Amino acid sequence: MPLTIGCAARPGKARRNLTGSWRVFRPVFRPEECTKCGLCATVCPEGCVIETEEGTFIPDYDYCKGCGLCAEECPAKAIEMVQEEK
Amino acid sequence: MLKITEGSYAVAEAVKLCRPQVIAAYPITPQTHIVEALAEMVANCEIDGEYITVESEFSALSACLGASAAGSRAYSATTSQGLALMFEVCFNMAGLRLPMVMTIANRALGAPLSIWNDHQDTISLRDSGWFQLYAEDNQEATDLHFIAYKVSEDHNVLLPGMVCFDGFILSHTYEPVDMPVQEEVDGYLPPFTPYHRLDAGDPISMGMYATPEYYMEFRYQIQQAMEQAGKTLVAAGKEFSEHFGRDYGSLVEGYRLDGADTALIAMGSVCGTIKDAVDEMRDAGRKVGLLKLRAFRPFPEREIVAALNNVNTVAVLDKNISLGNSGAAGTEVKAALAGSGITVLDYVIGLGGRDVRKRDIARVVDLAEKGEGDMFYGLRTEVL
Amino acid sequence: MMQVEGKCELFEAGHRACAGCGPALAARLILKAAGENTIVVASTGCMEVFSTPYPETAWGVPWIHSLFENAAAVASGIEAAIKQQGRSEKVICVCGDGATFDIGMLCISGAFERNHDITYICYDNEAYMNTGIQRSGATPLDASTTTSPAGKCSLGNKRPKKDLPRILAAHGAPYVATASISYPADFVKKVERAINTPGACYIQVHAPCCTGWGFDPGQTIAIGKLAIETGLWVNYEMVDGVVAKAKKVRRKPVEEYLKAQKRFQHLFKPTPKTEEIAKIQAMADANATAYNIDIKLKQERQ
Amino acid sequence: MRELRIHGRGGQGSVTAAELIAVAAFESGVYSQAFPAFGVERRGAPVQAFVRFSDGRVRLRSQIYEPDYVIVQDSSLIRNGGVFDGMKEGGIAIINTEKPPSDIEAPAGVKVITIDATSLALEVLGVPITNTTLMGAFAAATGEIRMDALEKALRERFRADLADKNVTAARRAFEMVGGAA
Repeated sequence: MPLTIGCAARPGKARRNLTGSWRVFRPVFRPEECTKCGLCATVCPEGCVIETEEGTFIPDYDYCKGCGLCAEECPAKAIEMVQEEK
Repeated sequence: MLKITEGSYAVAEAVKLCRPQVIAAYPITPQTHIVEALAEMVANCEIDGEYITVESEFSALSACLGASAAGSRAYSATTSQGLALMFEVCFNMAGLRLPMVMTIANRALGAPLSIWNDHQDTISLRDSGWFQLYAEDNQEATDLHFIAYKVSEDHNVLLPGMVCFDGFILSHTYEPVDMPVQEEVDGYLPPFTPYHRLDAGDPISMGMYATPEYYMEFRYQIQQAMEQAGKTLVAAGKEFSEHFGRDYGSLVEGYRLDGADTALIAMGSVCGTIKDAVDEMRDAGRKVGLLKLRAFRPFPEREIVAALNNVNTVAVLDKNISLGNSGAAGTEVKAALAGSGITVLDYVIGLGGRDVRKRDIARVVDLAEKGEGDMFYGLRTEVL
Repeated sequence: MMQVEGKCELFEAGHRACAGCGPALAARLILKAAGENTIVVASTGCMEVFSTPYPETAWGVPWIHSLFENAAAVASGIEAAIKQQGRSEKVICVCGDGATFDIGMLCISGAFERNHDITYICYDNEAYMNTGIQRSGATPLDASTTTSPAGKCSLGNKRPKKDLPRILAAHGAPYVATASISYPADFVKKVERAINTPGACYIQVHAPCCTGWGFDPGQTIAIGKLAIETGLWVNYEMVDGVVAKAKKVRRKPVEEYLKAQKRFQHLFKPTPKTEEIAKIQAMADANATAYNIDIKLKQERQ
Repeated sequence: MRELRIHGRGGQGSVTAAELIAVAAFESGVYSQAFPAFGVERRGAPVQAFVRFSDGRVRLRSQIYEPDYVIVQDSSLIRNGGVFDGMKEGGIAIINTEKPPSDIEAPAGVKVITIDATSLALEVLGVPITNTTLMGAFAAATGEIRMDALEKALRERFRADLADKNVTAARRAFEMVGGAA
């Protein structure tokens, strides 16, 4: 692809970079315990926690870096961090 | 219409005719008359634009950068220390490929402090990616603004440009200038159409960082744009002559070079003095001519080689010194003429406002013909 | 509860911030508040680097980065241009504390004095994180950084944080606020208020940096909360130079905040620096008095 | 090409005089060029300004060392020396003084014209600002600028009431010197 003049770019290209590969711990969401408060989505620095049709939440593992903020902040303790590989 | 006016006011009038939308400038001697005149024009609604009274030259150029990125025609003017303070923004703006025009009322750089003319300020920014045009008189200073905007905003160029005219020597001189009217300028210079701009309707990220995988290619792109600027300057200069009758269709201008054995090379207002000196020397039977460099960036290497193919000796007058080497134009002309058999000698002259007279030009020619050069000309040895 | 828009983030996933990055969360929240009709001007810094390696921009709105220290001046030019063109976009600077407190002060002072219609948001992670955690004018007293290291003769950073909100309020800024990423709804509300207030407005958002401060990435929100709960960071608003509202807390001792971060460990190990900790406690107490943040129990009032 | 050098003191309007003479010369049908000796001089310090007159565009940019004409705004400047430096044979020096030309020690071949511009300026303008008066004297003594062109230049520069006074001062000087010349 030819370079853009002036080192400019249109939106959407960051998503090529799948930061899920950075993850060592994976958040496991337990929808049955979810109170649908949405705090997990709000505090996610990646913006990769997605609301489901049921109103509960799932992480987008393509981008989730496994920081654990969602698990830490979940008032219902419905998210658990588990090691990716043992 | 031919009218007599101060150089600074002529430039301000030319800028007004270019319909700038955002002006950001900080006062500095000898540029002040330009920005004062523009502020007055904005205050009287003669310019339909914003005048930002910034707190430094650094912010002046930064604000112009923002305005250009948002799609407005931007303008600033400065000199010397002010230009030095803009250093970082100059490189950045060229790299972002944002067009604008800035007038430089050329002045020496301190220390020692000097408010007087030489070209050290703009020469020190020759590598910044701005094209640089140097005016011989206030007519040329006026006209080059119309041409500079046209070239800067051309989508094949997209580089900012400096119109350089000598501080005090031109900026504070009253002389007749043929000032075009608005309709004529509008017929030559179309409104600014940005290549891309900051616009919520069509978002874009500007000024990203480039890893080693990309950086060189971006710099190569700028180099190509600068080469294109040379071609576009010629085309825009020719088109200018069709509109206004004054010809700027070359990056250089030869004066009485036919049959010349010795050619002087110079930039800016000293070229006027040189022309008078050349006439006197020609009258005395000496085969001398002048090659004026109107553009220093892009460097008109091909034009120089073509114009000088019949001379034996070239004397380059540099109102600057690349400390540790020699004058900038001298170095580059030597490189351009390498292998031609032409002797090229460099003379650092007129620094910090030292007056250059016709007799100085004649002495330089004497020295060049004796093969003496690569020196500071006119040093007061009694104080050394 | 804030609206959740997982699928149409204006600050997109794929950026290269550290896991648990406070500033990345700040960027997301800023764009949530500001929306699409926004132009962002960035300074050089951590956020710029993690969000815009060519060509992978994370920004869904028009975004420009020029230099480290000139965002406020670039924004001045953009604001003038869009005003001249009759456009409606809001111009927001998003810059780190180094770019704001230190190298960019000249441009910021000029822009605020001229009162351009811009909102300047400083994401304050209290040091130069992009270059490897060097101190800035926003680094708190006694924080150990790579240029203010704790050592045999040093307790870390020698001076308290510069009071930039008051400096900018003194410029005549119509709206100045401090916020924290740990209170997202409050931050979002303040951003909305600032961008809808004509003139130059300033928000300083506390954005903990797990890498630079030395805590576990999952603790970013908790650390930010502790800063507020100890009184070392106060969330307040200033309208036309007058403090209008400050968040009240039941204060905890400053040790709870300091102990949780590696940058303050030298205050506790090998031996507790009681006197020094008392100085920091006194700063929190002074904040509590100045901003009247203490929630008083009924018995105490009697 | 003819060249004029104006000697004055900071605050006496030497630069304005050069500009207005250049404007008047241009209005009189010649190419002209005016510029100050660029400096940082403050009020009271000796200053110089220059004008060139030519049938074609003026290209020369150096300062003026061999003038055809000299205007001395204040005869006290003579004792500092230099006001007559380089003057051409047959040159004209216009000096503001009460003294007659015979009292001025000028180089041989230089025609000296004296005028008490200070008294005239005080009488007409009410202030001892002599530059417009000396412009009138210059017009009469040299013929480089026409009086009507000078009047036009003065009216473009000054607002109405001030313009009237300055035109009167210039015209009175023009007549005095014209009568003497």
